[in-house]
Amino acid sequence: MPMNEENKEFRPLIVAFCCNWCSYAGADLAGSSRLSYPADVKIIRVPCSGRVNPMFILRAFERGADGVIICGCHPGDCHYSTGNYYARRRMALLFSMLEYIGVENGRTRVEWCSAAEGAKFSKTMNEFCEKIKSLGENVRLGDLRCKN
Amino acid sequence: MQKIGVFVCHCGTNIAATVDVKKVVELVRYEPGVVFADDYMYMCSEAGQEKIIEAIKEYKLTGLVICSCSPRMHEKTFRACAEKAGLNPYMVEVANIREQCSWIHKDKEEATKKAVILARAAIAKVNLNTPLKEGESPVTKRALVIGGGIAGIQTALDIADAGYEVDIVEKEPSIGGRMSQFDKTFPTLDCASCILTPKMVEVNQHPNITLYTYSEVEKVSGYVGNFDVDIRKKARSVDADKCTGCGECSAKCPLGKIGNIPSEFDRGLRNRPAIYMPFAQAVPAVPVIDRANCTYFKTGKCGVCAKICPSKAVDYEQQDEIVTVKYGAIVVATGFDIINLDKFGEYAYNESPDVITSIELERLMNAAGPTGGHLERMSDHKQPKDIVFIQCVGSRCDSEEKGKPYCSKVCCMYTAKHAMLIKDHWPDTNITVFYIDVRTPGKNFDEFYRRAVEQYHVNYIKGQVGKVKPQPDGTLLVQAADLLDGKQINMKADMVVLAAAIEPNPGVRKIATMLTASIDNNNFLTEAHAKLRPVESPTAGIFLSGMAQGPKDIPETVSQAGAAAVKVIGLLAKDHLKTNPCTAQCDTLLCNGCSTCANVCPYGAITYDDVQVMDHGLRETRRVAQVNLALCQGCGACTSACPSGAMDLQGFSNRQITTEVDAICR
Amino acid sequence: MAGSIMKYSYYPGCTLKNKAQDLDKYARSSALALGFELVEIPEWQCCGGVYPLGSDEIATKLSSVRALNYAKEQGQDLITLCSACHHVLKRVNDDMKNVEDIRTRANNYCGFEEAYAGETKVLHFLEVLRDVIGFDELAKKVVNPLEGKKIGAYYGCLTLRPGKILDFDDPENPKIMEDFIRALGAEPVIYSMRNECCGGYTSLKDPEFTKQRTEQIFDDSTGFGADCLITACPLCMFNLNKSDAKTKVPVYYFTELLAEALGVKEGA
Amino acid sequence: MTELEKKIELIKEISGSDPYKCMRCGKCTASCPAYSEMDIKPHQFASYIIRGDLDELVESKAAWKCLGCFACIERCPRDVQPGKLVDATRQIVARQRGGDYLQPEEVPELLTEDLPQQLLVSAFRRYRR
Repeated sequence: MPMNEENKEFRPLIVAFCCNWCSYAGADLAGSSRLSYPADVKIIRVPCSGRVNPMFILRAFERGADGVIICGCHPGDCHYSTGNYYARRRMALLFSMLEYIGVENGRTRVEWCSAAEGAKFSKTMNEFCEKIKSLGENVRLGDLRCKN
Repeated sequence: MQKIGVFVCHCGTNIAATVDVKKVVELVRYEPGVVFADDYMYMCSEAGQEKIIEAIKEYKLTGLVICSCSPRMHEKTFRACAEKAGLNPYMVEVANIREQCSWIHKDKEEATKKAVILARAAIAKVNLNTPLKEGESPVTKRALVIGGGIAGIQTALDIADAGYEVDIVEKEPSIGGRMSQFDKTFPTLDCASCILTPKMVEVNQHPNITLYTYSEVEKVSGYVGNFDVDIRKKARSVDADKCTGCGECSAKCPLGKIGNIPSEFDRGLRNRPAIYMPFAQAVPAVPVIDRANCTYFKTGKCGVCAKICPSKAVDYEQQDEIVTVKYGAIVVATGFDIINLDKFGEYAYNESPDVITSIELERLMNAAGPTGGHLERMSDHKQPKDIVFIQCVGSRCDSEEKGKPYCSKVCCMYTAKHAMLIKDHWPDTNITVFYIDVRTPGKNFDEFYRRAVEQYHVNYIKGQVGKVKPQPDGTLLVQAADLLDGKQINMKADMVVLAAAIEPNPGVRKIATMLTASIDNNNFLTEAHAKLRPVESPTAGIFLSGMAQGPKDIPETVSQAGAAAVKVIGLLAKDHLKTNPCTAQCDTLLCNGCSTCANVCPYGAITYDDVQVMDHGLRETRRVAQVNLALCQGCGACTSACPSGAMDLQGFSNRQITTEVDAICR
Repeated sequence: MAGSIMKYSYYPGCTLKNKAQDLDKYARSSALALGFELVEIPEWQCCGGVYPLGSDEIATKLSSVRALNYAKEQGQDLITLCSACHHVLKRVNDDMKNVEDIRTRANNYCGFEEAYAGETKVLHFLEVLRDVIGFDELAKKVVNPLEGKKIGAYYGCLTLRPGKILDFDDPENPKIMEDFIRALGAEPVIYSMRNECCGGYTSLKDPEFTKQRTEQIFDDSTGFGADCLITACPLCMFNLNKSDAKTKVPVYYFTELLAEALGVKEGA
Repeated sequence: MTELEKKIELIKEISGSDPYKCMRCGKCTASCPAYSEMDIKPHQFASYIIRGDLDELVESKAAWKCLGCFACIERCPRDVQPGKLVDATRQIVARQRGGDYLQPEEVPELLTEDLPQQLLVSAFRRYRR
């Protein structure tokens, strides 16, 4: 039994935030084109990548996620004009801070994926899973809120 | 506590072949809030929906989770179904276990496990859902069109013909815009004023159209369906009600002969009096006094026009007037101009009167123009024998301070038009066109250009001109290269015509700012979606027509004008607008009025208000954000930007998304 | 302000100390007549005549950097007369201001007490006349107006281009020299070859080609009625003088006519 | 990076300009006062560099015939500034083989009484390094 435990493949827990207009539709297209990616990826639908509050990502790492990916519309294609630009800048900042507190840069990613890019969505998720697998299990973040 | 019903769809075998639906039902039954769980072959079918309705009634369900295909497919269906049973449609969530689970996984155990997790996340979310109601706002059934060129005219006519009232605001004394300056139009070569002036008259006589010429939009407030617009009617110094448009005043104005006031309409190729109509077919046929140049306004002496006017219409005391009008929709049709050529000294535009722009050529070819349609050099009034056209002057420039990065789109076609028209009138003329690329996509367009080459023997040479050198003998030496033949060319010309780049009307930036309509780096208005919503601004209730949105020719402009009109009609046809209930909300107790949210909002939906709040028993006045629900599109940009957590998004609240994260990471 | 005359650091350049002494001496005497003084900076070195061809070169820019830094230490603007010096100094100064890599490396070489970062303002003598003295003021000081003279300004390349960096005048349609000519009481002749190259340095190995160029310049300017040309460049002067164009007219340094109009030519 | 890409990068670095921006409008070639002397025309420099035909450029007469008058640099609508590509080509020649268009030995013969110093220094910098 212990031997068996040892050999058990590491299955990461990955949270993907997908905007409703481009990348969620891209994920649907990956599905209808039967382009598989690991079941480790669980998608949360948000209206726009700009809706992704850094708190959500911290929360995921706090609750044991091994990787978090944010997908939005391509630059210039945002359904709401500018949301993805804000997301890109905000995440760049957050990721550098996360690295500082011990979450490697590879565990976080921002990717643009249009509604027509099912193949890209699937490829991105496969790559991201591989990356997280190579990084291994994440050290769970402690509760970051102030306590007194 | 919610009472949630969970329904797991087989989707035939689409889901059931990879996901053990029975097991999903078993596992989610004990999730918090769930009081009922079942599976069915096709949830979206009539029978499936019936099952849902029955369950809602029987178990008094307050929330639904449907585990099925993508919400982009059937969320609407299931929401409508819930509404039928008396449940608020926004209490329904869909767990996507087909596109994002059964279709991409092969291992049944793994897929089932994932389906359960996705269902759990949806259940957790529904536990926090609140009934949402689509808002309603009334619609003022009147439209404003800014700009009275062909784009504005066509949009206004289409809206007016559908039975709605439209106002046109035009800053010049007459409507007609750029098209009224043109001679002929490509590719059919029909006369521009012959097709435009009837439309101008129609606008003037249409019972549903009100014209505000010599007027400008001064202030805009409100939102889709409910705009308040201040329009400044500049003082014409002529009483439009009394004026008969006889033209006596202009004919007798002493400055007409000696004033040296360049006519804007004729691009400075002739002078006009101080009291003038821009052109003979002006609509309305009421002159204006150019107060900056008028002797009476400068010195208090003269007054000839007032004395001569048979209907006593000249009114020196007239003041600017501001009118405030309510509109449901606004169309921006502010059009274009050509760029200033000061930065292109190499083409000697400022040095030689015989180097002209294409619009000036239109005036010189026009029978109503300064030369009565006879093409002549402005320097010596001789007819030019050798004419050189230079394309892309300022278009496709990388260096921003000199030109524009885009292709102006219409120059290749109008140059072919000019060349053929000149050859038609004066077959002995030699015409050379220097081009970088000839771009003629469009119906009958390339044929048109080929006709210039094949039938009219217009000499097309690939290579941008380097310099135009005015010569001592009064000719122009054009220094160019023929890139295809590998030759440098020094060609004598009597006249050089520059296809200057097109740019949006310089006034558009101010208007866009007033409307909170977004604008790109080149000052063209931005579409809500480049492909799918090309005539709407991202700002609700603002529509785009003509060159204000990007370079286009007349047929394209007219099509777009019609499309914008249809969108306006679609809006005005409604008595009320349903507003997306998934909007941002501000918790005034948390808001510190920092303006961060307003700065990121693409729709100008956030304003600030001073409100009285009770905080820990203290009453104080605070500046807090307010979301205009009619404008908010629910993107949530403000929620993630808000530093104090005061902004939240209904339907995708911080707590809802966090709980989904928790459910997935459990 | 008697006694406290405006002083400028002055970079004469190699040729003005030698073959183009006229350009230099008439400028100095005219400056004094107009109330400012050109103070030659000590130990200046040749600018190289040509702005270094490779954007990665440092050593060839250092002579200019030293001159620029000297003027900075004096708290004075740096004046040049020669087109080539004007061109090189302004471009190197622009590099020092805007190109971090060049600035760092040049400062490392020079080891000034305080790093030089393009603080000095480089002015062509004509710019001083236009922007500091003013052509209307200059016109008032003219004692021998050059009435009846029709003068063609020959700009050449190096005073004007690249227009964005030199910021001297509109590179395609300049008017500073024409305004100068008007201030002296003469009539400027505008012709399109005035900003076209005379052949420049190629006259060393391809004198025939340079002759083609200068012939076009003379043909064009005299076609418009010029009876003489003025220039600010010793190399243009050389090439124009070598011309055997039928339409050849005398060519002067602009400072010579300035000194003549101001009445300080004799004894300069 | 391939050898070709490295060469193109070197030219981009020396010239500070990007040949890929060229749209082949030919305004440089139209403007060039030395057109008749150039065997490779200014607008072709960008394509030669992109194709990697650097040897032909280095062997060409054109690199030595450019007057350095900046007309093409001033007028280029794409900011490619062909003159800088020409200068970069000269630099490559000069750096590879020391610049062989002007030898110091031939100078005394070329000197005349009125030849300005500016001409000598300019020619040396343009022809050599």
